[in-house]
Amino acid sequence: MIEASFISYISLAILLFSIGIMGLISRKNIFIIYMSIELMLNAINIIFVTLSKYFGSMDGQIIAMMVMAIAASEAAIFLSLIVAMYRLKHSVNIDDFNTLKQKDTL
Amino acid sequence: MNSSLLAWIILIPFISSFVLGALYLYSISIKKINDTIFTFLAILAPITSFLIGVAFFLSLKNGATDYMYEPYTWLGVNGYIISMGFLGDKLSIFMVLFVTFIGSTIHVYAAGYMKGDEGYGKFFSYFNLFMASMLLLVLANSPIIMFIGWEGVGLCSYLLIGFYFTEPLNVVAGNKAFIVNRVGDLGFIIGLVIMFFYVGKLGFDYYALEDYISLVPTSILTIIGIALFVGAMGKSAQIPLYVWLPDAMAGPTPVSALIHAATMVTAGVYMVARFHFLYDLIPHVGEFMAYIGAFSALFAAIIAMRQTDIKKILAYSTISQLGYMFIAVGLGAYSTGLFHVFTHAFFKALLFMGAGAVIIAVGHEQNIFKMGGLRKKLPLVYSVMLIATLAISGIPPFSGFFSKDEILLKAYRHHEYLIYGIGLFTAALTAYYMFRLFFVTFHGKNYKQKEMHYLSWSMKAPLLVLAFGATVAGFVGLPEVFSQTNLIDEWLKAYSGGALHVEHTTEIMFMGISVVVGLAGIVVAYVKYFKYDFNKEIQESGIVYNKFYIDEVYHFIFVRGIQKLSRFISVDVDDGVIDKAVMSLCGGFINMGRRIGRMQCANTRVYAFFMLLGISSFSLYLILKLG
Amino acid sequence: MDIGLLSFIIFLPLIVSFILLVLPVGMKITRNIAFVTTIIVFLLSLSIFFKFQLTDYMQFREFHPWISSYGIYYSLGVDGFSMIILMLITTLIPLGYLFLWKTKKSKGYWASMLLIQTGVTGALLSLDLVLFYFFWESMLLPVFMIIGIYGTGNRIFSTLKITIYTIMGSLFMLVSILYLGVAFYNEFGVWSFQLSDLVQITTLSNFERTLLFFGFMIAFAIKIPLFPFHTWLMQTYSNSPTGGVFILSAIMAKLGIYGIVRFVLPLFPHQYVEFAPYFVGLGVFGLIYFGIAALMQQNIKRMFAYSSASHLAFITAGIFSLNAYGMTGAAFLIVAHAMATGGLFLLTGTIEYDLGIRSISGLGGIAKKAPFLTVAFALMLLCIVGLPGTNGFVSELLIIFGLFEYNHYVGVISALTVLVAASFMFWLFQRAILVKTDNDVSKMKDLDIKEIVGIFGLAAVIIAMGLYPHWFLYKIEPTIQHYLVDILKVGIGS
Amino acid sequence: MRYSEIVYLLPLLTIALGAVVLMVLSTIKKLDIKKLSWITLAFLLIAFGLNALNFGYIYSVLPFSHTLSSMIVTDTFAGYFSSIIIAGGIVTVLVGSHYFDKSNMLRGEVFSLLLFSLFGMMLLVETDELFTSFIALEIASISLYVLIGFQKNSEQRVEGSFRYLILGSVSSIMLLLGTALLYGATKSTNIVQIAKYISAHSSMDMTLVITGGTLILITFLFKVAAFPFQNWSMDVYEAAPLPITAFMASTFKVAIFGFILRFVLIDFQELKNIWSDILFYIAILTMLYGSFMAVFQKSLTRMLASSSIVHTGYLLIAFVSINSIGESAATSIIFYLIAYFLSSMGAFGMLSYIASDDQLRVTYEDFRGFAHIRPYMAAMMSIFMLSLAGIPSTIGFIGKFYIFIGAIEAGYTTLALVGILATFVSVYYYFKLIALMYFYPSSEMTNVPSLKGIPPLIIAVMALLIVWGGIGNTLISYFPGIDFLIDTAKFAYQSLF
Repeated sequence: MIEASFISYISLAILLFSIGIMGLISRKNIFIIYMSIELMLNAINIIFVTLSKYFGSMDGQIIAMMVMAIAASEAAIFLSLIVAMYRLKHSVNIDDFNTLKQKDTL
Repeated sequence: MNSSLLAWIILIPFISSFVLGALYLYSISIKKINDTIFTFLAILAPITSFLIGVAFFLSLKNGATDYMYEPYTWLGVNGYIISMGFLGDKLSIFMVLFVTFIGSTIHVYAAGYMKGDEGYGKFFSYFNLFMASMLLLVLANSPIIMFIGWEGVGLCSYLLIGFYFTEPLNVVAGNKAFIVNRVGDLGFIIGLVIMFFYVGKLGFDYYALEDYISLVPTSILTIIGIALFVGAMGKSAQIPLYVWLPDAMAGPTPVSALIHAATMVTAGVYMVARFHFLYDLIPHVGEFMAYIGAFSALFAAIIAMRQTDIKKILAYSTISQLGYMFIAVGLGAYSTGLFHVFTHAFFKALLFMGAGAVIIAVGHEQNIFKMGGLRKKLPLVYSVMLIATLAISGIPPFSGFFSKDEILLKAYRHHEYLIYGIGLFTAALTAYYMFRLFFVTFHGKNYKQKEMHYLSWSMKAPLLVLAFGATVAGFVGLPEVFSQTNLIDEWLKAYSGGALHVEHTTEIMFMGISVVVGLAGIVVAYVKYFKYDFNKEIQESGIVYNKFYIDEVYHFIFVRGIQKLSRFISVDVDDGVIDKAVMSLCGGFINMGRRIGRMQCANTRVYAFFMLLGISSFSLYLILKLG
Repeated sequence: MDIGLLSFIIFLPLIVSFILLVLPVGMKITRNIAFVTTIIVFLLSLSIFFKFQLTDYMQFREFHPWISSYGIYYSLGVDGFSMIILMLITTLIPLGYLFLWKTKKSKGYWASMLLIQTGVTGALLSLDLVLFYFFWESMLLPVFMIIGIYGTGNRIFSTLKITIYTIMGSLFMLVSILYLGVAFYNEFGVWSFQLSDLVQITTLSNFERTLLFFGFMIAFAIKIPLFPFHTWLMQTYSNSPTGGVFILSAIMAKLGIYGIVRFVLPLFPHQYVEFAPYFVGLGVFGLIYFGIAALMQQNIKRMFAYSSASHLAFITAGIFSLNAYGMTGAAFLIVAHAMATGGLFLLTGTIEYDLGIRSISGLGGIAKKAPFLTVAFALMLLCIVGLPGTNGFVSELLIIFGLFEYNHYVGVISALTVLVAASFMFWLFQRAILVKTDNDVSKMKDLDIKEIVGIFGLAAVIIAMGLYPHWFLYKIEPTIQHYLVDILKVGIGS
Repeated sequence: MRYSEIVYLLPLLTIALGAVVLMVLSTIKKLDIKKLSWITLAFLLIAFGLNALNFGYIYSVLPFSHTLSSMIVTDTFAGYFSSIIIAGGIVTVLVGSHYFDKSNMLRGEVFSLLLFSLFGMMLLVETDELFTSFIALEIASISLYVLIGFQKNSEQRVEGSFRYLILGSVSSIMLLLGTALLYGATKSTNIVQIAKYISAHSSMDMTLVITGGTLILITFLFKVAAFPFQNWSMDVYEAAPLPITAFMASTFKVAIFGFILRFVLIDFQELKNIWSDILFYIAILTMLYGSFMAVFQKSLTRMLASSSIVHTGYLLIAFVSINSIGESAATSIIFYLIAYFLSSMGAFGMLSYIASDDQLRVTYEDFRGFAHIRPYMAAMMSIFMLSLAGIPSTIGFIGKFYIFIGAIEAGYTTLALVGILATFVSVYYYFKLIALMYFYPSSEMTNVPSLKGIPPLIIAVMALLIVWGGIGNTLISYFPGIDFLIDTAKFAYQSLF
């Protein structure tokens, strides 16, 4: 029983992680990209929590809590940067931001 | 006698040259020095050398053995040693004597000829350097030391031809002389190297070479012989390397007299005689040499017939006479060849000095068709020129007759009838063109009257001395029919190539033929040119006048060819291929960078995609690795 | 820690140079002090020459640990071969100063010249390969500066080109050095980059040795330069200032040859013998190829560049001839050519200084204005041409001997050297110096007394070496024999 | 519990305290940038001094192992890296103070963020627990994101910061994922525990462990900008304020290497062969990519950014060689890190100093004839370039020497050859700058700060260190030279076990 649910949880994590990665490279909206990253972090959180449950120790759960905290601090940076970017370009399309493009290419 | 004096024969002119050169530089850049000092220093050197030479001569005559002086080891590599050494044997002292003697007279002559010239001191510096080099060439005891002198004379020849170096033509002529000589030297060096390789390690002086040369296989000896002869061709202006000599007449006339007639050009003959032990073993090479000599003699004589420049005629006649010498040495009659060297030195120096006097007198005009009727104005020059012309034409009792006749006789006796025939025919041509020169210069009619320049005594006195020499020099080598003792053959016994006994009647008959042939040439010249009318302007032209276009052909093949090749290498190959390849490799790298630079497109999603690719490749790698 | 004579010779210029750079002194004082320094170094090296003993051992050894974790030592020494080159360098550099005296360059120029001296003498005297590499690359920097700052024409491009070209070569050498060090470590368990240690390596396969051999050779081939690595040379020479080109041609190119003899030969005797035919061929080919190319050059320096390349190819052929004649001749030609070509570049520099940069067709008639210069020029030129009586002849003759002994045909072809140099050199002399042309050369001044003393002193040495070569050669004889008997025989034996 | 163990934690705590103190102080308007920088410097110097107390011998302590559950280890290795990191902070503050002062956009929080970032880095090299390392990495990174994008009205800065943020987060996630997998496999996130597990179960299937390790390796490769994770670095280096770029390029790289060395050397002693093949190609591609990028750049910042990719490639050579020659390869990495730290810090620092007045994009062309206005600065810049190019008589040469000899010793001659090739290309772009500075007569540069004050002094000291490190101690035997650096690097390595 525990085996089956373990596989399911891990599968869920893999699914979420994959969605995150796909979102990262296929979406243009800055917010969605940010959410994809959060999704990936949470997928790993699920792994940690599942493992913690599976091993019967609290380590993984604690780690998950702390990852959330870190995700929160990242979110702060993300959101403030998004605000700054919108102010500059009035756009949330990631492809609009390419001032650092390499010059003198062939 | 102390053998170290041998070195002084060379050192005295060398030091003199050095001092003169330094003084000259001092004189032109700091403070003018009187010409008298130059004259004194200059003439002292050859005379001193001559006197030392005489002392050696007397000592050798009294039965002293050969003098050998080796002051120091010149080079010692790998245990084999080449010494700086000087050899005073009969041959070298013989050469020393006539080189220094003729040299001294020409020094005196030059003191008059070059008077007032801007480069007076320089001239004598070069001249004495030439003397030193020539004496080194002669006195060296090994081929390598000889080569030092050999090249030294070439250098002096270059310097003196280009003496008036501001004129392009002179320098070009000098360059040509040097380069063509270098072609010869190439042969010489190759011969030398091969010789060193095969026998030199046993000792590289002439004695050792003579002892061991027979150890070398004949095929190698043939190569050595030919290679050395190529050197001789260059220096002694034989076909095909003769082209420099006529141009060399660009130098001052004393130079032509001393270097390009009397001494340096005979170095080739001397060298062959020096290596007689080698050439004795390879008679076929000798024969080749003789043929080259014969053809050179003929060819040069033909060209000389139509030339108008007095010095060029003499230059071609020099080539022609050198051809005779090579006939002799080629056939093993070294002493005969050297005899001709000896007599030729006198009459040819005389001819050149006479020509020089004429040129000076008429104000630096060299075209004989612009002279004419100089007999009355220059009686002394006229008479010495007559003597010299007769001598070269082979009219007895003048010196040229004896030596030339002996050469022809030797050729006949070696059953080289073709050579004999060519020699005889050339003798006729020689008489013809020399008298053509003589008649046109001194006789003729309707010539223009010219302002005459004064000839100083220092120019005239040497003419007399040499005229005397040109008259009597032949008597040192009287043929058997007249005298039991041929002084030259006696002195150079080792080089006489074995006595060739000839019946007296035959000998006289041959002499008669020679004389008749020579006279025939003179008669033709007389008829054509004795009363030459200077009013009718004839322009010499045609293939002979243009020297068979040999110069042009050489120029086209070698000079143009190499220039084209040079451009091809430096422009097409170096810049066009190699450098371009290198640079386009670099440029290609940079362009490649520019192309790859497009990856830096500042698109976050693309960057993420690359990351993903990286992660995927890692995954793939792990799958492969872990199975 | 005691400081030996060799260290003093190497580092005195460096120290003086730094002091001069830091102190606020003017150009003139810098120049004078620099000159005095080179004279001191010259005297020191003279004392080495006289104290030098007739053996094949390394003498005046200095040996201190430097980077001990990798067994890198500060290791110096002199044998016959490096001694004559040391003499050459320390003699030529003060001479160069005499000629560069009047050029109004800034003090950086003189300081750089001192740095170059440190670099070249250091590379010459190092017996540790890493130390050698250290100096070998370091000496490039001051040259880079001198050419780049004081050069003419497209100098920046050519400076970058020479730098990149030579560094490329030396990096390959670096890899080879490291590889050898590792091989030594694997075999003996200790690190060392001493030449005397590295020659003992036995574990390397033939293939590895061949690759390493070429790793070294490419560095030296670029420096010398050998065909086809020569294209940097022409541009660099024509764009360099006199001092730079003087150093490059007279000294640095010779170090390439030196490197082959010092390092490649003992390290890879088998490969040295195995590939000798190719290098002899390359040398003789280069001799003729560069010689012909020199003929039609319009720029004097470019012509001398080709001429140098031609001679250096010949020297290369000499050192690969595998016998005493060729090697002695090569050693001697290094000296002869350095002197002559150095002298020629200095004289050309004076012409350039007075008249500005001109092509050959823009010159002419200099002889009348400057007789001393002309005589000096002629003497140097005769040495290049290899006229007997100069040291050029002795060395060329020996190399021809050596090559003939190596292979008869090659020997015969190499004799063409007597023809090749003569043709372009005399033609140049005719057009640039002698013949009067319409060009205005009125600004041409003759050499001053310093220059006369310097150049004629050099000429005197050239002639003395030509007339009495043995006195100069006998000291390197044991070294050459050592190379032949102890090292090369190993290679031939296989 | 022994309270004396606090000594080992003091440097870290000082930095953390400094960060907090400065955050508070930055709210006080009276304190201008200059004063704040002095305060920062005081904290940094104290930390450096405290760190130096333990210098010179081998030690390895788990301070307060109970309280901290052994997640922090202070050993010679950590001390060594910490001192480089703190030194990086000091140099950044000193060199950058002029820049910060001139650019009115930056405020006092910069120093606080800088110290937080330093704290993260120090923690990163001192931790032997993977999740702590994730936290440390995030602390360091997040501070850097902010530092880069601090000037929020500059499009370039914000864009660079954002890109770094996205990609950096993804890479941190990989670290976290790797940690999760290792945790899943070994039931522990402690490096030592994992190592114990691996050596105990060496015969069993290690797929999960290896996969986890690989993910951590990917994070490392991203942070050091190895191919194909390199794209961000050029943009971010260009976008960031120059002192911050210098800080990132040198100090952060040191910290990351410190972390991965500890991780790989302790955990993957037996398994590291797994990666050698792919790392081999990654090293080659990294060097090639960096070279290709660097040759055509016109902007010096971008050139230095791409050349830092090349230098990463060199370091990866040594990293690959760790397989067979652990100690000397690790030593060579540490030594090269110091060499690169000095050179790149110097070069970027010099750039930032020069650009501080007008804030213009610094290109090659801007340096035309620079040596004639500022000869000493040009000389120092040349020394940095020479050291980066690895020319003998600079420390860069010795560093390359160790790396290449290590590669050959480990049997990776090909890598050494590619490294040589990259070096050879690098000569072109480094020497181009020297050529431009010296070989052109005049300069159109305006507003170049003159050579006075602290920043040039510090840069000069670094230039001297570079030369000293390249020449070594042949003449003065008591003075620490190359051998000293090598020996301490060896101590650091040995303290790991």
